[in-house]
Amino acid sequence: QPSSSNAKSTPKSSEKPKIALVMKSLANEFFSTMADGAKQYQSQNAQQFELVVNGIKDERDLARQSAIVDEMIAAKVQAIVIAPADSKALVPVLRRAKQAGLVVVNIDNKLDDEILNAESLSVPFVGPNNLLGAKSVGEHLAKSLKPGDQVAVLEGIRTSFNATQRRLGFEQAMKDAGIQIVDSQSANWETNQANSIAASMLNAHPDLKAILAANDSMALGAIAAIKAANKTDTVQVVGFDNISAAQQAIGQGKMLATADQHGDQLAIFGIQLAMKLLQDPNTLLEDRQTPVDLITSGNVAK
Amino acid sequence: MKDKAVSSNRAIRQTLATYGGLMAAIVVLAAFFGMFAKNFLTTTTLLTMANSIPDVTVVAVGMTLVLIAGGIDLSVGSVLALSACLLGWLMVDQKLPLWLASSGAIALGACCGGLNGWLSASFRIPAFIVTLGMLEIARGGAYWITDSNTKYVGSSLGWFSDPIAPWGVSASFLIAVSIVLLGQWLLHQTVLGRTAVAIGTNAESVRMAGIRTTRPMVTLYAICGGLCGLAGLMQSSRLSTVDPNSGVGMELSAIAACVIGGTSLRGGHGSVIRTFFGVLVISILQTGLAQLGASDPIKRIVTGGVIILAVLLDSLRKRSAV
Amino acid sequence: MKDKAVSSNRAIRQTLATYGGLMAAIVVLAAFFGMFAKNFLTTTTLLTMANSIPDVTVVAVGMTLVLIAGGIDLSVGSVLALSACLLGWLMVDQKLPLWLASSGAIALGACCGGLNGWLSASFRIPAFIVTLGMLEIARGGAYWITDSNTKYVGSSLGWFSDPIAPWGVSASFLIAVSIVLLGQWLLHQTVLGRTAVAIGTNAESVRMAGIRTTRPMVTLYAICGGLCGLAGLMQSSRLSTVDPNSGVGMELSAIAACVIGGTSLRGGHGSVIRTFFGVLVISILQTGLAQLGASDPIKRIVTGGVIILAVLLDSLRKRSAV
Amino acid sequence: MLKLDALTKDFATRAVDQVCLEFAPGQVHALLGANGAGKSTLCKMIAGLIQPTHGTMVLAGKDYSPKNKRQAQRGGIQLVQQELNVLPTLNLAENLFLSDLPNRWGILSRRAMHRRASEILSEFGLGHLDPRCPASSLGVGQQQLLEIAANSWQPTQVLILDEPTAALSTPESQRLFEKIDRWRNQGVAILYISHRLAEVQTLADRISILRDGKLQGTWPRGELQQHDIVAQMTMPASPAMSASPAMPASPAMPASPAMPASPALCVEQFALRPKVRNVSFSLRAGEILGIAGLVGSGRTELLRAIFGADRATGGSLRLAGNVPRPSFRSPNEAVRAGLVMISEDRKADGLLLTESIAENIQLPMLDRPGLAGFGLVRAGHARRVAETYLQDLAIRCDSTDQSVGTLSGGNQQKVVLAKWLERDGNVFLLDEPTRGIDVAARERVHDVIRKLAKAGKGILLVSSDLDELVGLCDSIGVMSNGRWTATFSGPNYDTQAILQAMFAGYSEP
Ligand SMILES: Nc1ncnc2c1ncn2[C@@H]1O[C@H](COP(=O)(O)OP(=O)(O)OP(=O)(O)O)[C@@H](O)[C@H]1O
Ligand SMILES: Nc1ncnc2c1ncn2[C@@H]1O[C@H](COP(=O)(O)OP(=O)(O)OP(=O)(O)O)[C@@H](O)[C@H]1O
Ligand SMILES: [Mg+2]
Ligand SMILES: [Mg+2]
Repeated sequence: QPSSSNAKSTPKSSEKPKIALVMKSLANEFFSTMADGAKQYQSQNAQQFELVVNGIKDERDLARQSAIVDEMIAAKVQAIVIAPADSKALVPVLRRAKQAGLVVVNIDNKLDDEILNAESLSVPFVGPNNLLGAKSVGEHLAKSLKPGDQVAVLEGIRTSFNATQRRLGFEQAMKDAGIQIVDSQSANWETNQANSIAASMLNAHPDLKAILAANDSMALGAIAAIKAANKTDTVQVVGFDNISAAQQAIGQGKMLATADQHGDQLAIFGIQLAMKLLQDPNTLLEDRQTPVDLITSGNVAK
Repeated sequence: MKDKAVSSNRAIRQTLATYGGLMAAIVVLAAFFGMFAKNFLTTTTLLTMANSIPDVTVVAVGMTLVLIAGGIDLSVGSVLALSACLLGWLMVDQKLPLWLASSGAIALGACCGGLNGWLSASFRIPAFIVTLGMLEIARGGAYWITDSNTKYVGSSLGWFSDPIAPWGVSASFLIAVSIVLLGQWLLHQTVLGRTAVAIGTNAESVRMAGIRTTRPMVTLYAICGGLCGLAGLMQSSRLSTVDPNSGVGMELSAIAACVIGGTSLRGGHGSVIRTFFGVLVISILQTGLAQLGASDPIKRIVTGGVIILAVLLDSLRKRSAV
Repeated sequence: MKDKAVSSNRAIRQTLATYGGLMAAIVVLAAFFGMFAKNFLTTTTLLTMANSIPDVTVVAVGMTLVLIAGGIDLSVGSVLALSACLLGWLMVDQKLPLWLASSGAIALGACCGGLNGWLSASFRIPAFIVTLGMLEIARGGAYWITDSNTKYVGSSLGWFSDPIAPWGVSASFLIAVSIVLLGQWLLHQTVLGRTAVAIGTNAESVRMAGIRTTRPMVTLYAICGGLCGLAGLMQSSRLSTVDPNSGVGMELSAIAACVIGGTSLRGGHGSVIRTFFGVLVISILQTGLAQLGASDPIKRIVTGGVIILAVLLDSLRKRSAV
Repeated sequence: MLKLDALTKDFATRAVDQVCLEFAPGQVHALLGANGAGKSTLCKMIAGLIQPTHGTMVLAGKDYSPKNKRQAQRGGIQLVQQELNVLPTLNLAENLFLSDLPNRWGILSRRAMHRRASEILSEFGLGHLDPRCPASSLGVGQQQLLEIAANSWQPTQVLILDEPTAALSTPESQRLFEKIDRWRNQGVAILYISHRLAEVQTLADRISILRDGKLQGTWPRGELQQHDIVAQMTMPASPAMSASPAMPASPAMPASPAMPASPALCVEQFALRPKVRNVSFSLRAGEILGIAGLVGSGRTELLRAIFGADRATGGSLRLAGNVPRPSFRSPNEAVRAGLVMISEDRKADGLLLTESIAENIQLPMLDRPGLAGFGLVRAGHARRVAETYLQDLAIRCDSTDQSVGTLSGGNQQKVVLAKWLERDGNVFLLDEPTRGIDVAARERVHDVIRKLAKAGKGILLVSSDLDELVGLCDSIGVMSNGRWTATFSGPNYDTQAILQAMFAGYSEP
């Protein structure tokens, strides 16, 4: 069993520990910010640990992400900080990692408690609450709308946990404000798809007052669709993630609000927790919620 | 000798034989969505659709040319992204004027395409592999240029995709349509086009006839790449954004448009105009389903079914006509 | 008449000629990563790799058969997902025993494949379109069955992908290897295999020889679909989860493995064993780059470059050998 | 003009061996040899399609070593290949001018091109065709003419014709000979390859003979008799040929006088519009029925329709002892009903060019239950079967594993024959079965056909070689413009009347 042979090789205090940061996708600004943050932190603390950063091509490729975890086990890293692409499918491989004596920290997207129990595994989580974040964005939007107004939602990839959380957050906020969601479709996180779907939504529902996008890339697509339909003044857009292009759009008044999960800090929190666990394996495993901030024209970085 | 009347009659019949099946498919689809989706058969919707297809159309034209010559280009989506990213970088970070930046982007696309063509034609490596490699490389390049960030380019490109006042269609759309016509003309009236058909039919025979095949192949791939660059420009202008992730999976939709239009993957057969009809079929389907607000599983299943059905009907009709 | 020695010598030379180029590519890659990535050339890494390739391998075997017969199957990834989702539903929601559920999943895959084959062969619709349609339909079906959720199936499937005690490789891996061998045998020793090669070489000659072409095509596609089902089983067992998004983009990696292994997209040529080497090339590359922790742009660019290079070298070597 | 010095080409074995030859302007130089002797290989080297292993060529006093066909063309050397290279998706004009499409800045000058194409086509007897129609609508004979036209309309110094008449019938060949005469008078050096000795003897100024790649010698016109030539081509010959019993002493021995009366195949009012119109005939078991006709007369289409390769548009057929039935829907049905068809275009629908000889011979057997047990192929068995045909038909090759595409043209044709002989049936439809087969082997094939007839098979034989039909058939039907215009019964035929009947259909409305 590989686990037993590996268990021996866990932290030798003489050697710098090697930490693997496994992310969903490096192709996305949110995650590249996260990776950059982690790398910067590592270069500031170069004598304390080594860092390997890996992501997958496509956020949906669970098999590849799970293989990466396996490969990291084989590469004999001491800790894995992971932003799982799926809250269920990654649990078994993380159990293997733990059995191999690795420290595992979960960031960004919380692993499913039920499955963790089923696999009798406990993994500390560091990350934001997407539902609350989306809700606060929605509430901000609701302030500029009247009850009974029509809005539409652009969802992320349906299977993704974050996509569901954000959709639920939007829905709760709209329900609380008595605003009607007339259409809700998935644009798979993509700008171009969001653009064509938003255009269709605008055509199908001429009275639409706002579009809530589950990430900023889709929000940008929606903004372009609104502009093409000549409805810039009547239809508002909110997003999520606070990518730089969205900041510009907010600055120019084309977008109402977005949410900042402090991606660059997220990985650092995860790494710090992993370091703490490596130094003292008996640290209490406690989830840590990171802040989600509402970004509007009032506080957007210029 | 009933001359004119007969010949115009024949021309109409021939046009119907060539485009009839696809046109019927388009009409049926449009009628269906017109009935069930709110506000589908309105000018706004049609114009929205027209203004959203230029990029795919232009890429599909390039793909048709390559397919007819017996090649394939999987890298279209990535090259589109790479060109767009270069455009963004040149405009935003280097502050180059628009015309220079866009020529740069199109030229980069043409280079990527030309490289594809050169590698596959002169070393006889399957185009599938070369362009798959280019798919990865160009995507990597796009991430590298933009540092994986979406970049907002603002409205300096906007005129390109803004509706032109009296008609409501954008410059992009008009350009795309002229490229379709130009592509059809290239295919039928130029040496390059006929050579492409010949190579796609039987490259070995063409080589035996003493004709160089590398140069035309490089040219065709370069045209395809250049068109991807142009499509990148169109997309960036429409979205006011350059996005290193744009065009993911576009190779499949472009090839699908070509094949729906009757272009053979084995080369030698195809028509650019029919490819355009293929693009229309796909885009009506997508827009219609989005306006219906269909759920994702249903969207998928219907799209798949209709694509098969359209080609099935076209092939049955052709068989019964012969 | 120096008999034995000469003939065994020739056999070795022939094996080298067939597999030499790919084996060299694999060795070079492994040596490179062994040098630069710590812990790459360890049993653990190799076993990890071995246990992560069974699904791709099995799919690539099916793809090879279809490609050799002149077809193509773009729906492999979706069919994999659909089968896996059915498996999950049967096991978790219907509480069927494992063997029944997995037979059901594999059978569903085979049906999807058979449908692909039947539509494309008997109505002469391009396989590209039929399977593209199936790609959408099967994916839609997968979402529909699972309601777009991943489903945890627990460890009842685990034995399938858990390392077997003394060797450290999983049952999946052993099954995948036997399927590779079986596939090669099928291709060379059975009527179906020879018919597939013949159809891929010249379908018209086969038809004129009085041989039916529809039935073998349906069988081949069904085999491919069934193998996708099996791959779905393997993947679900490895992840303890069924995921309606699994296998996205798998068609490209499977075809890439085939083409790296020398299978022609125009049909008639190919070898299952060489496809397996193709799978190895890709997987070593992926693992090595991951262990190096290369950045995403670099990963992309290197992957693309190496894929092209591997095929380029193989083709140069072959040319110089002839 | 062109001089070859010790020209040699090695494949797995040596195909052309130290050949020294000289071609003079204004002369027709015939090159003869058995199938696989190396004629086509020699031509390909001269035309730059392949490079010699060693040896040199001198063209008009200068060293000449073309790297590709383009260079050869620049040197004034043109080759009409034995295999058809017409591109079906292009139209006739484009096929004609493919290597040099008339254009201005890359844009085709269509009108000029079509005008010029019409002229050239009519020079080669294809004047009735529209240069804008796709080449896919041509039959093999017409394709052959197109191919000749495409490679010879430009002025040349050396013109190589590799079996140009193999798919042409007598009148078309005659027209080609006139053309050759004209070239000769213009001072073109012509290298002419054919297996039809009669035409060689009337046409050639000099005759060279190749055997196993070695030049046997060159003789001026009239010095060699037919049997001398055959002897030079084959005498100590390849072991395969000398091993089997000698060629039949008396070639023309029309079949047994007493015909069994039972019909093997009756065809009623068969039609495949617009190429075949209301054809009816009946074929007795044991009978060899020949079909003569011009290129494009619809013989191939008739056979294809009977075989179910194309769906007939009307008519019925009746097989021995059965009730009349509509035409077959697929070749598969036809084969299972006991029909067998050797098709005309071996490259397009006869062979699997990249597959081995054994594989090709085995092909029609693949779905025959019992022969391939439990769905497994028996490679050893297939190879043994193939080997017996290597002997019987004198197929020249390295081994049964050689891929068919690398065989010489005549040997490819023999593989097609072997494949169907192995499959066997009651009615044989043979479309140009001896196309490209050398004199000696042709006798062998004729013997095989006679043997089949003796065994009670019905044989429908389409051939463009009237002599072959006359020597072999019990009766000859003539097709003209898609109609069955006459039937003659043997053994003594009036060839003049047959030729007349070949034209009959075109004068009618
Ligand atoms: N590419 C090749 N690879 C291997 N062997 C070849 C190749 N091309 C030709 N040969 C061999 O060279 C020999 C000569 O072939 P060639 O085509 O020159 O014969 P030929 O005299 O033209 O015969 P035919 O009268 O049948 O046309 C044959 O034995 C053939 O098998
Ligand atoms: N695929 C096709 N589609 C349409 N027309 C065809 C096709 N193939 C052949 N034809 C036409 O059928 C006619 C007969 O062709 P072909 O030359 O093969 O006749 P044939 O009697 O067999 O003569 P030969 O055997 O001497 O070539 C020609 O006029 C040709 O134009
Ligand atoms: Mg020859
Ligand atoms: Mg014929």
